[in-house]
Amino acid sequence: MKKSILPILTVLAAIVVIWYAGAVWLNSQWTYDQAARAGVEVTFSEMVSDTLTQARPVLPAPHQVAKGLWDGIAGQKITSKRSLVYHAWITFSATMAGFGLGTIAGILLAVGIVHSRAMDMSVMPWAIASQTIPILAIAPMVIVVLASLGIKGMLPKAIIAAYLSFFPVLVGMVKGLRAPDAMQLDLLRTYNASDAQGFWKLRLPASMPYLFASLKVGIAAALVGTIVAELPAGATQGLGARLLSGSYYGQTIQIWAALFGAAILAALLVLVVGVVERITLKRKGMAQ
Amino acid sequence: MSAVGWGAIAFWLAAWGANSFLANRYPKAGWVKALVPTLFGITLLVLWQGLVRGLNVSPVILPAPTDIATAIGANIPLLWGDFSQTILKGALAGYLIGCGAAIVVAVLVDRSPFLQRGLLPVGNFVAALPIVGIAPILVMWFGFDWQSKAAVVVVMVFFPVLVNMVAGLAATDALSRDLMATWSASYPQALVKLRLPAALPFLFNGLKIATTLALIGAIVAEFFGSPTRGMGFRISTAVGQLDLPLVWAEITVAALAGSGFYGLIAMIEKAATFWHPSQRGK
Amino acid sequence: MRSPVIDAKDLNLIFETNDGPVQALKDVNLSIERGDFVSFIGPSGCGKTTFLRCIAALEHPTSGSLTVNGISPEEARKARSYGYVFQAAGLYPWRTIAGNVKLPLEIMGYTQADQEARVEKVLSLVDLQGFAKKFPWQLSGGMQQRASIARALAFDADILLMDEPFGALDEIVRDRLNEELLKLWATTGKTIGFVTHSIPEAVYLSTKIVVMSPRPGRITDVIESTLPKERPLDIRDSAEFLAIAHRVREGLRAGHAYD
Amino acid sequence: MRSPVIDAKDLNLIFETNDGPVQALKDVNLSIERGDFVSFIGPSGCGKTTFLRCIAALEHPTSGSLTVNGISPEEARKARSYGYVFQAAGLYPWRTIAGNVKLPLEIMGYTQADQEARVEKVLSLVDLQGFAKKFPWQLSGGMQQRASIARALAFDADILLMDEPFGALDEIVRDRLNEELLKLWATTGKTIGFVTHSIPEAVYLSTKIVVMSPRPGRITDVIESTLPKERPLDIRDSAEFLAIAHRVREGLRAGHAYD
Amino acid sequence: ESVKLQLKWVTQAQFAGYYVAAEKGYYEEEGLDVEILPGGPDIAPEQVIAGGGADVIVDWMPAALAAREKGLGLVNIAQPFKHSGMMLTCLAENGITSPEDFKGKTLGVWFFGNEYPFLSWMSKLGIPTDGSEGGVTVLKQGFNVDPLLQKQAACISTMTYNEYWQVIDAGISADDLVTFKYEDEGVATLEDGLYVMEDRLADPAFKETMVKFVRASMKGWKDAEANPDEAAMIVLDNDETGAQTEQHQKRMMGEVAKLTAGSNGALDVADYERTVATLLGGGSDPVITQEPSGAYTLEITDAALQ
Ligand SMILES: Nc1ncnc2c1ncn2[C@@H]1O[C@H](COP(=O)(O)OP(=O)(O)OP(=O)(O)O)[C@@H](O)[C@H]1O
Ligand SMILES: Nc1ncnc2c1ncn2[C@@H]1O[C@H](COP(=O)(O)OP(=O)(O)OP(=O)(O)O)[C@@H](O)[C@H]1O
Ligand SMILES: Cc1ncc(C[n+]2csc(CCO)c2C)c(N)n1
Ligand SMILES: [Mg+2]
Ligand SMILES: [Mg+2]
Repeated sequence: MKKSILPILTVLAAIVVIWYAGAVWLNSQWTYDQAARAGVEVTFSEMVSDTLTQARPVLPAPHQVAKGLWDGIAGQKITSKRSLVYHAWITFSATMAGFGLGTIAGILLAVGIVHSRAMDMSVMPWAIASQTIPILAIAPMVIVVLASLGIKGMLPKAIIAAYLSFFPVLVGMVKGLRAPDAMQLDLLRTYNASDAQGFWKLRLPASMPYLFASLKVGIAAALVGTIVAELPAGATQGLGARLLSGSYYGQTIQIWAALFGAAILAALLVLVVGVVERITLKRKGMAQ
Repeated sequence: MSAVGWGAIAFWLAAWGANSFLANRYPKAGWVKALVPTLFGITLLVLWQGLVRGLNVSPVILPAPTDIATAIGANIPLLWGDFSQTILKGALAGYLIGCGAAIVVAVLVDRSPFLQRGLLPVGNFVAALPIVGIAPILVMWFGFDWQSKAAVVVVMVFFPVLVNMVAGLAATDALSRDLMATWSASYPQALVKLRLPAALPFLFNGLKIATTLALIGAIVAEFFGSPTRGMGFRISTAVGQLDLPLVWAEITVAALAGSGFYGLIAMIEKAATFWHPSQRGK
Repeated sequence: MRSPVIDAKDLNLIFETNDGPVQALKDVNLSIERGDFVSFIGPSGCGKTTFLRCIAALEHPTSGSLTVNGISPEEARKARSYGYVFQAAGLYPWRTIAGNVKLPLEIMGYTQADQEARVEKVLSLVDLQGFAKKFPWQLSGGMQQRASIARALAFDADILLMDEPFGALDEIVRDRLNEELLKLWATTGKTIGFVTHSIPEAVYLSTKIVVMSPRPGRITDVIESTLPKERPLDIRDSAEFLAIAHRVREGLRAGHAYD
Repeated sequence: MRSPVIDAKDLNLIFETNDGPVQALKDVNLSIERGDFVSFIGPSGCGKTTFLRCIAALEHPTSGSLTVNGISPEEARKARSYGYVFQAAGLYPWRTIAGNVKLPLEIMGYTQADQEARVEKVLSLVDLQGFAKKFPWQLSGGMQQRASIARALAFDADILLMDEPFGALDEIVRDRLNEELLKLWATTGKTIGFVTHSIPEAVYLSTKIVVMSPRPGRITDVIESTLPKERPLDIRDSAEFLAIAHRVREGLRAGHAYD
Repeated sequence: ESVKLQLKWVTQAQFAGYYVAAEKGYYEEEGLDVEILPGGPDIAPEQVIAGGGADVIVDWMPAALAAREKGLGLVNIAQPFKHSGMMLTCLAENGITSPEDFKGKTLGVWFFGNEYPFLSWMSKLGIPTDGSEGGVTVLKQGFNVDPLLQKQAACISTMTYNEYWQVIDAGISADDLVTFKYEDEGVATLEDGLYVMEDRLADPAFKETMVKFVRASMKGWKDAEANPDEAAMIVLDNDETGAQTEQHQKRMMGEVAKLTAGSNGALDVADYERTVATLLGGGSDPVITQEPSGAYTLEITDAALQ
């Protein structure tokens, strides 16, 4: 852990430098346009300082985003509607519910596909097709339909999150469950192990590396799904709604703050999966 | 439960039974491999049609498959124009750039422990920025046309491919690595001769997931600003006009294109990783 | 006459490869009685493993008939008749050594206490007492092989199929395990199919020695041993022993094209 | 006196495991001269593989010093001094047999024509001519092992390290490959480290036999062979041969706790 | 009695009347339990009501009439907005002074059912929008005014009460802008009205509920008009995203009040007919192809306002 700090800081520093340069570059046009409209000349240093303090920059400077984040996180009570923590919590709970649903669905389908030839042949192409349906297009319809059935609140969001997250889990698990080599499978056949035993004792443990790679993608996908679902869910609470209203009012800094809030959340979630992975693999003796 | 419901369940069970029978009876035959998913699909469509008609679902909520088919037939040139705008330009360009970048970054990251520790967490973080937040920004930066859609796709496919590729590069067994060490293979040699081949099964995992993500990304990005063509544009406009058959016609095109794209990658995978137990077993 | 446990008639097996077909078994006829200890010996690639795999229903002959206890190998497998030691150890990397040995016991539903007791017994049989909690990759090659032997001995299978089980062991351990195996065979009356490359080992252990030759894989000689059932280690210096060994060596030599 | 190629002084290696430390090598002292053929023999788990791995810089001793050609094993490895045959075949599944054998040649930058020629030569040396285009999983265990031997012989390494290379081969092939190996050694003057469980094999091949014993792994005897460099197969019936073999067997027996 | 009201857009002062009515208990006085569902960029209120997710929706008349032609029986029961707030806002520096100058320029347009007034206007002007010679290039405008600020479009769609002020807030003075109000161009169409499903109006109980609902809503609107700052604060309290600012909502309320000012809630049939004429006059590709019938009823407002 300690060894990672220096590299991370280095990379971060590099990013911040590039970011500032980008902010100056992207925001300068507005500065010059405004000066032209006002009929004044700006010097280079005036231009730089202006680009880093605009109210609605094309690319907000790092310190502006940091301030936006800080205001959103620490600037208010976490129960306030203006608190990013509050919105992140709403998004997080739907994400976890969706991730849980999606993971279970993905694993169950993968198990079915690996064990039943009929499922392998028929489900996989349609699972793929299902993912090519643009979710943002049908999310509002899903929400409308579910709302008319009286399902509201977290569940519709979770369902959409699950819809996005089950697929990476499915693909990874199908691969993983098929990863045991011929000899490992033959061994079980000599024992006449049942399919269930083959699953628990061989296929599942052998699929662990694939599963975790997929879970990392899956949990990020669940978060995206939740945020997508928050857009049309009546745009009320959650980071998605926050992003949307930021966009709607052209508050670039607020968008970026919400965006970073979401990314921090995603990074934390992926990190947690990584920790679980390390613990599991270690316990299973697979991390050498 | 209504008669429609029971009918639907009975139909489903019958169709599934027929499929199981075919799949188990003729596991190897080529025609079964095509027939079974088709039958399954037809089953879904018939159920859909039956339920929509039987339960009198409003066409502005969910149109019946026959309505969708009619809409497809009536709008071929429109659908083709949208397809080439969104998929041939936006999605494909983004996919190639995004996957390429992810593979290169995975290799770089794998090469340097420093970058691995520094870039991977930060990379994870950046790549985890939700698409709906990035799309408006990228539209602002790259303009309304397909370039901004490609940029969204790049951002979307990058993370899954990166994660899988990094896992794949780490997936060699100790004995294989020791062999390389005894020959004192240079890093690029070990990479090309051992780690890349060993990473392929994982990489293809990522590439397959990325195909569907690329499509979603390109379509969804059009919701945030676009010229007046493209599948995402058409979908959002048609929803606003309550022209749901057209919406589903676009979705059908997307699903067909996505399945075809996925199938293509799966075929390449089969050829490239024939030696992996998951491919040999079948 | 007793009915044979394993009965192969005109067995043929052909592998289709990218590079044309390979005839792994050609017209194999063999019958093995209950309680036989049959060794298979032959140059590498002559089909020993393939034949063992056919018996265990892991491979399906292209033609010919094969019965085990009068039923098909498939059915015999379902009845859990086999203990199989593969040529490579094939331990599951995510299980400890004890966990690996316990695996078949869990699958066959032995009680918890029985599992523990058996694991302990077989691990000490192969001299791996102290290594129960290690993972496979923490063991030397020979230790892994012994663990895989222990795994096959842990449960009570009628038919024990062993593919070069002692290949990676030194003479002393090998002698000891040979004795242990004979003891086990004598007390349990199991039928044993045993692949080895060591002529003395084959002669010392077997009631029947099957000599095979490659390309295509076929049986060239079947030698019924005339040695008594009771076999001290020094029987290996007897004239009878040497005579059998000589015959095996000749058969083996004949199978080598380049001699 | 010539300076030693491999020189180990007070070598210790301890593996840390989930289950406490394991002393794999304890106070190992050994020096090997250029052109020596050194066999390592000992019960399984005594550290033979570990010692070979230390020489090849695949494992790092916990304490003590080890030099190869006067430089560190690491540097020697960088100089491509080693040909290593591992205990398991370790063929890459995505390459054909020919492709596997060619791999080190590609890495070391041999010309295309040279590669082809060498692959063909070593494949016929191990009698796998017809199998060049097969994939590893289509070969029998012994054939895989031979392919891995071919791979290590394909290029010109000063030091050949072989970990039970002939374990899965029958007597006849083994004899032939023993002869081939001696021929190769005589003509090239390579230094060879060779792990085997066969006492006759060790005596027949070696100029020096190292007997090891386990827990902790240490060297219990180093026997300098008095046999001439020229060794026909029937030298194995000579009194001198049997005397050396007897000494090795005694050393081995002493290393077994349960004897 | 519970009523679900689906808004056309997110919580903002554009819908202040309903929030005020809810907050001040006007609905409660009528014995109604009203749930206000905020909308968003992908919520089609017509779809929500068709799916039974709402009892009454706020919608623009062009979209409602188009839906009606598609077979979804929407009926206008009240029209709190008298005037249209939509306009096209251009940067003066692009040299646009009259609609004649649009040709060859790029214009930002809102789609998702909001494009009808624009399309009618263009076809009235005879300017093609399909990218052909002598026409305009149309962009599907996203959420905000960036295309104008980034100079990706010469003109963009704005509402008098909202986006226009965002352009001003961004730092562009009103003098640098040229605006074209749809109302001034003679192509105004009716905006935020209340719509319900035709079949449900057959039920007298539902009618009764709607009468109460419209009455309370209009009370809310008139209250909001009279106390704009207070209304803005009520909207702010109801914004669950926490993103709205007080300054922006107060100003929006001021502008919205100008649009609602002339209406007591009852639909002015002349306005309706003007809207229909505009939509029918859409040249080769009109928004609606035939005179709608039964698309509004005055019964509810008549009962509510006596
Ligand atoms: N990676 C490892 N982690 C922990 N312990 C190990 C590891 N590798 C080897 N050992 C232990 O070190 C000891 C020596 O192992 P080594 O592989 O050198 O034995 P060996 O002499 O080659 O035996 P064999 O003849 O069975 O191959 C054994 O007790 C083994 O358990
Ligand atoms: N899966 C397979 N596909 C194709 N050919 C195969 C396959 N398995 C075995 N063979 C071929 O069948 C022949 C017999 O192989 P088998 O493994 O039975 O030999 P073996 O007698 O066990 O040899 P060894 O002593 O080396 O283990 C060999 O030529 C081998 O190449
Ligand atoms: C996708 C999209 N559609 C519409 C608007 C603009 N808008 C905001 S409020 C309003 C009136 C509806 O009540 C309109 C048309 C937008 N910004 N983005
Ligand atoms: Mg074999
Ligand atoms: Mg070893």
